[in-house]
Amino acid sequence: MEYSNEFLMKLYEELLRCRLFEKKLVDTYALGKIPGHIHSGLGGEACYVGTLATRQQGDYFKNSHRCIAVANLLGVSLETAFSEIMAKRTGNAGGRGGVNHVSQLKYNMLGFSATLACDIGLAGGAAMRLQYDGIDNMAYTFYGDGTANRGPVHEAMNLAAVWKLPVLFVCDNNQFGISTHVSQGSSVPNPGADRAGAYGMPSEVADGTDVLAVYEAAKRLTDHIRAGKGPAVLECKNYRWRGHFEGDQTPYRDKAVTEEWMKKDSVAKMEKLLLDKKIIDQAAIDNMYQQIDDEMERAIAFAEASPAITPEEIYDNLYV
Amino acid sequence: MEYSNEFLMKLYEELLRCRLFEKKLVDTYALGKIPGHIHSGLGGEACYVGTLATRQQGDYFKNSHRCIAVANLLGVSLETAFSEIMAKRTGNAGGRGGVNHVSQLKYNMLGFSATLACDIGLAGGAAMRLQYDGIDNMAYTFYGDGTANRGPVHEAMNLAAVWKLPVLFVCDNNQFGISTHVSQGSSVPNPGADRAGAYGMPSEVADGTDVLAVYEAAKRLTDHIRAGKGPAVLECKNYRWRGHFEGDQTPYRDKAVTEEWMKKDSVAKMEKLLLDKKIIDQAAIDNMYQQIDDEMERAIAFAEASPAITPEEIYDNLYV
Amino acid sequence: MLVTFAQAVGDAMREEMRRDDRILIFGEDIAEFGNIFGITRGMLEEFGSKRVRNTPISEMAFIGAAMGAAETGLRPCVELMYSDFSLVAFAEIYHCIAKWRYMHGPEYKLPLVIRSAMGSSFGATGEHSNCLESLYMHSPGLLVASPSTAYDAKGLLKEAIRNDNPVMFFEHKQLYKTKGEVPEEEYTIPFGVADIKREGSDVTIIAIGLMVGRALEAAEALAKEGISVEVLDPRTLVPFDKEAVRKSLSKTHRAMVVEESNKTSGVGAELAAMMQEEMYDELDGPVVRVAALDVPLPYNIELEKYAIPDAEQIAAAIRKMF
Amino acid sequence: MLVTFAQAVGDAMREEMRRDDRILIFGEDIAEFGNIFGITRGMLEEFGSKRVRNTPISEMAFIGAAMGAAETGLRPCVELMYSDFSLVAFAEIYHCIAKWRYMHGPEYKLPLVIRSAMGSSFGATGEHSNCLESLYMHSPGLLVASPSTAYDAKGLLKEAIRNDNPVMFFEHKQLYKTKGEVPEEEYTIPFGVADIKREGSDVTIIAIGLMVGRALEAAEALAKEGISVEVLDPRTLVPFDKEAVRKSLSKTHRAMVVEESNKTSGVGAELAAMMQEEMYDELDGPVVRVAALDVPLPYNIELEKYAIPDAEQIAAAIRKMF
Ligand SMILES: Cc1ncc(C[n+]2csc(CCOP(=O)(O)OP(=O)(O)O)c2C)c(N)n1
Ligand SMILES: Cc1ncc(C[n+]2csc(CCOP(=O)(O)OP(=O)(O)O)c2C)c(N)n1
Ligand SMILES: [Mg+2]
Ligand SMILES: [Mg+2]
Repeated sequence: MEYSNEFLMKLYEELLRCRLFEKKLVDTYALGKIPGHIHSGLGGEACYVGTLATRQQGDYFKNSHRCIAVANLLGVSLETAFSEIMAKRTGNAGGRGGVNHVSQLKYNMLGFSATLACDIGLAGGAAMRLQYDGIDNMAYTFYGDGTANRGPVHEAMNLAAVWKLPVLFVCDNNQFGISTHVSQGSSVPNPGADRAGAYGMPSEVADGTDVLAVYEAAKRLTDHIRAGKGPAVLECKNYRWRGHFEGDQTPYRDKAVTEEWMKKDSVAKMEKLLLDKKIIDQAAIDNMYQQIDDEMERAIAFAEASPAITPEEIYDNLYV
Repeated sequence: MEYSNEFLMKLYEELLRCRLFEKKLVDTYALGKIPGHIHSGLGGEACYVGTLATRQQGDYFKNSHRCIAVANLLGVSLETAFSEIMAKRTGNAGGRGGVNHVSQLKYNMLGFSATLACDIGLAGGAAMRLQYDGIDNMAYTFYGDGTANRGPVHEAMNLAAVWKLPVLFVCDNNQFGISTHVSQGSSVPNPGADRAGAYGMPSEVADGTDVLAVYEAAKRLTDHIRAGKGPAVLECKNYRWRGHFEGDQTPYRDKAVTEEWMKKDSVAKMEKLLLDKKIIDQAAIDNMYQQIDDEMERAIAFAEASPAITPEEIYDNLYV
Repeated sequence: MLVTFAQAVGDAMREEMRRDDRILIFGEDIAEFGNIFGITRGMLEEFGSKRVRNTPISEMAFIGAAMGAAETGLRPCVELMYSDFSLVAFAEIYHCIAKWRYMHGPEYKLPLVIRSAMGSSFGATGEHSNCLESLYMHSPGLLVASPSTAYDAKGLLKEAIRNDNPVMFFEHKQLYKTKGEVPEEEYTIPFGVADIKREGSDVTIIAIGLMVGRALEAAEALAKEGISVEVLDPRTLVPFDKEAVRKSLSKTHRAMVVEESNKTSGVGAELAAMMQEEMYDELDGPVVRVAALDVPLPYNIELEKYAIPDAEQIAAAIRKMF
Repeated sequence: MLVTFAQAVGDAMREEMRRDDRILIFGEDIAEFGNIFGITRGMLEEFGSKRVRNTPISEMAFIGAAMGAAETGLRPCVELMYSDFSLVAFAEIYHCIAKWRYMHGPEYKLPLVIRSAMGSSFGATGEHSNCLESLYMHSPGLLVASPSTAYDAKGLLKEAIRNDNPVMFFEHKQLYKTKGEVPEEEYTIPFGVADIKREGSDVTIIAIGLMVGRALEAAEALAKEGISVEVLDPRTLVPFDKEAVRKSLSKTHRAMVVEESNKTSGVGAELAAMMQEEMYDELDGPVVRVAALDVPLPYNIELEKYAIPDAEQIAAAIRKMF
């Protein structure tokens, strides 16, 4: 495919934002500023960014727990995001939901369930609404290779297919569900794409460390979906760089393999491309790193300075 | 395939037993002697009989709600079966479970859940036990075309495939889940077989009104399974002759289509074959009808004469 | 207008769907077949296949779809054929639907109703007879309704459909054919307002669903013996009308809860615990629970009957209170 | 021998697996990883991949497989990582496992254990912090254990594994690192036998799981004020040791239930209802419930703390009883 410089730069910037966001999450967690657990998305950014490069105004999104940065791409301010992550009143749920639930409906985000796959049907529901109103948009739903083995995924695929709903199922295959390698969890090598046929859907497997490869596959599938031909499955193969959660020392896998995979760095690939094509120079890249980092530092400072909700507010938002 | 006369006669007899059992069920229900609802298996007998003709001593079975007669084929006496169906103490569960739960573990029947598909994993569990003990048997699990769309079916298929469990999934595709035609429920024409590939399993679609066709397909798949190559899916296409339950007037379907399908009568086909081959004559056939009917009448009389459990026994069997 | 409970439920949906085209219904066998009880009959014809849809047997998927549709601007009123099947989408309901707005923020309203047919019905057995209200009462974020009359069913279902919170709406199978007076004109019944089905001064029975009728029967019998029973139907369990109970107890000073579910951890557990805790001074004795025996409901109809409270049992339990 | 709760749980499984080779364990991440809390670490190496298996994220499938394996002669002790996830296999547990023997006949024993880590743990939020005992108490056919010490956990888990009934076995995450004395020699603890964790004469606290420690803390504080608190740990909720409670109440005449779950329809609902119903004459006042607020557990740790009873709250509630 031919790309405009502008498009490549946009892709790169989104990728970089995700990368730096996911890094910042790890660092901030290490400082003890985040409750609960985080699941670093480092290594998987291209799956999300490449897919979402096909998005259009009015589309709906169901994110995974693996790349919280997506919320920011879709419109949630860093202030709101970090406030929720740091459990502050200024977060979208006032710190009641937390890191997995950084989400705003005004940006067409459908939310996330930490009971994996129980949210997979939401995209179909949003797609029903689009179909109902005769709107030409679509819905994206992200899930992991491990989650692919849960029943609701299959039910949702069949329902979307039988109702010809405009849904893209995106399987972020980072090869592990916690410690369980994809080959231990799934009987087929591609737990996303290999199951599309069971519902008569088209599918693609993309190199999930290459944002352009992901974009191209996503483009073909979203063209199909936007043409009213029903749902599809995109699977992006990548590798989870870090432990499942921070603190997981990954005793169940081979460090050498991890290191090999970490060389397939989607951000580095894009930087090389942009430098080779002379679309950008190193100084500009450095500058972008700095700017995004500054933005995030400001957002974190904002979150830190923000108050938490009070006990009196504990029941707020439960019932309308 | 070449068949011995003995084999053909055995198949015919089992088919006839199922047919007459399912008829008797309808008639007895019409007399008001059975509580709850029954789901007549008329029209679908060949799916069960043809498949189970591949069974071997030591195999395990998970039946569906559609062909209760299977219990009798597997060993449950007509007395026990009708006693359970008529809610008597002499039933396998003392009339606590009822028509859907005619089952005896001594005949390697795993039981049935009226929460469709919640029992589908049992066959995998029984297969685990076989694998654990290094026994060369297998497990059969029957489910309907409508049930095929529930998540547990997919989870169980993946688990069986990933653990290479000796399980045959048998989809009794009678084209309806209550009023919902298979095309309204599933996005693929064969909701059983078309999904096997998603788990790397082989599959077959058989004419479910032809007991030999079913047997042959089942034989190929069970050979594969018994060779230790993992699970498989068999789909039998037939047509539910009666309403979903007795009383269902089937307003949602075309009577002419039903009549066409009812001509594809598995019992009549076998009778023609046996008569053509002169393996049996009409008098012998008539005699068999009479004998089986007598047997069932005796069993029903036994059940009717049997006492029900008393209120004092209501807690029995709940805890060991 | 004398209509059946089933008709009242259907009418509630029809009237609301005529009023608001954001409302749609889906579930198993509700389209051509009009649901296994005939409740949605004619709705496919009236509202078309965009608004009235059969689903595959995929409760998790269509409950999830209902959530997604509700979030994005539709108002789904979905049907889980039998309440027992709500358990196959239990995590979706208990974790997701209930907690969604709390976990994601106030924008995330879920105006959706999950209707289902509940309770015993002559040999339906352990997986098709369950009364599950108490399970859903334990997950904050849900509203729970369990009406006992055609009038209440219609008014509460209309309210449920208009409500911006997710509602679990239980309809007792044995009530579907019971008839009741329903006004021609439009009405709704607010959630959290109990109804005194019979006034009395000696003892208060809080009865739910099918048990309301049996409590009334018992009350009738006891009246002849000089015991005056008040029958209070909470109609909704979440929210629960504590004030109505308090008022009734301030008159009777004795309470009983009658429900059809297994006694242990049933609705009566919560109500009895709450009353003795919050209304202790009004009570002259323990709150008595009359509930189903702690067994899966047996298939044998005599045993099924034995397992579930009837008027006689209720009356006997009341007599023992004096 | 001083061991952690986690170690005690692991040891129970190890000892039983050495004793009986029909026992096998499976669940998510229990093999190479040794479960996310390290509880099954080393078991793959000791017992091999035939007996220690990672499952896909397919709770319905592996709970179903556990049933099938249990029916046919194995004794699976499976792990549902967090008790919250038991809800994704809820129908399998509530309808099938609980009712199987009842519905199919006495041959159908299900000697299986479902272990899971439960309860709050510092920002785990609404879908990873649930205490769900009361839901399972409502389905006759299950046994339910919720131990509070290493000693109890080990003895009860060994008993659960040997028991021919299906058992829901809950292990509180915050207890895993707590240490307790455990004898070198073999022992089991029968189900349905409560343990008096502290003797007292003025009031009985029935506390469950993590709340036992907090009740003991409260008791300590109150002792200084002259209030003598008895802390009764039922250890198993099904069966429940009513006699121990009755005995305690015959001394103290006042009762409180402390639990970590949402108050409405929690364990305390059943226990309070039961006590006031069956032991009314022993009680000098209402049974008080101290439980979590009726909200999904918030992520914010201060609010999470606020939602769950602590020793101070328990003590304050006790003071109010006098
Ligand atoms: C229903 C359910 N089961 C188990 C878990 C525990 N769990 C959290 S993340 C995870 C692994 C998910 O793997 P995958 O889908 O591949 O996503 P990844 O974490 O690799 O992005 C598991 C098992 C859960 N949250 N929900
Ligand atoms: C989980 C669940 N959902 C819905 C039902 C209600 N129900 C009973 S039978 C049936 C149709 C089943 O269709 P299929 O699997 O094709 O089997 P068939 O009845 O045609 O043999 C339905 C929907 C149920 N029993 N369990
Ligand atoms: Mg993964
Ligand atoms: Mg069918």
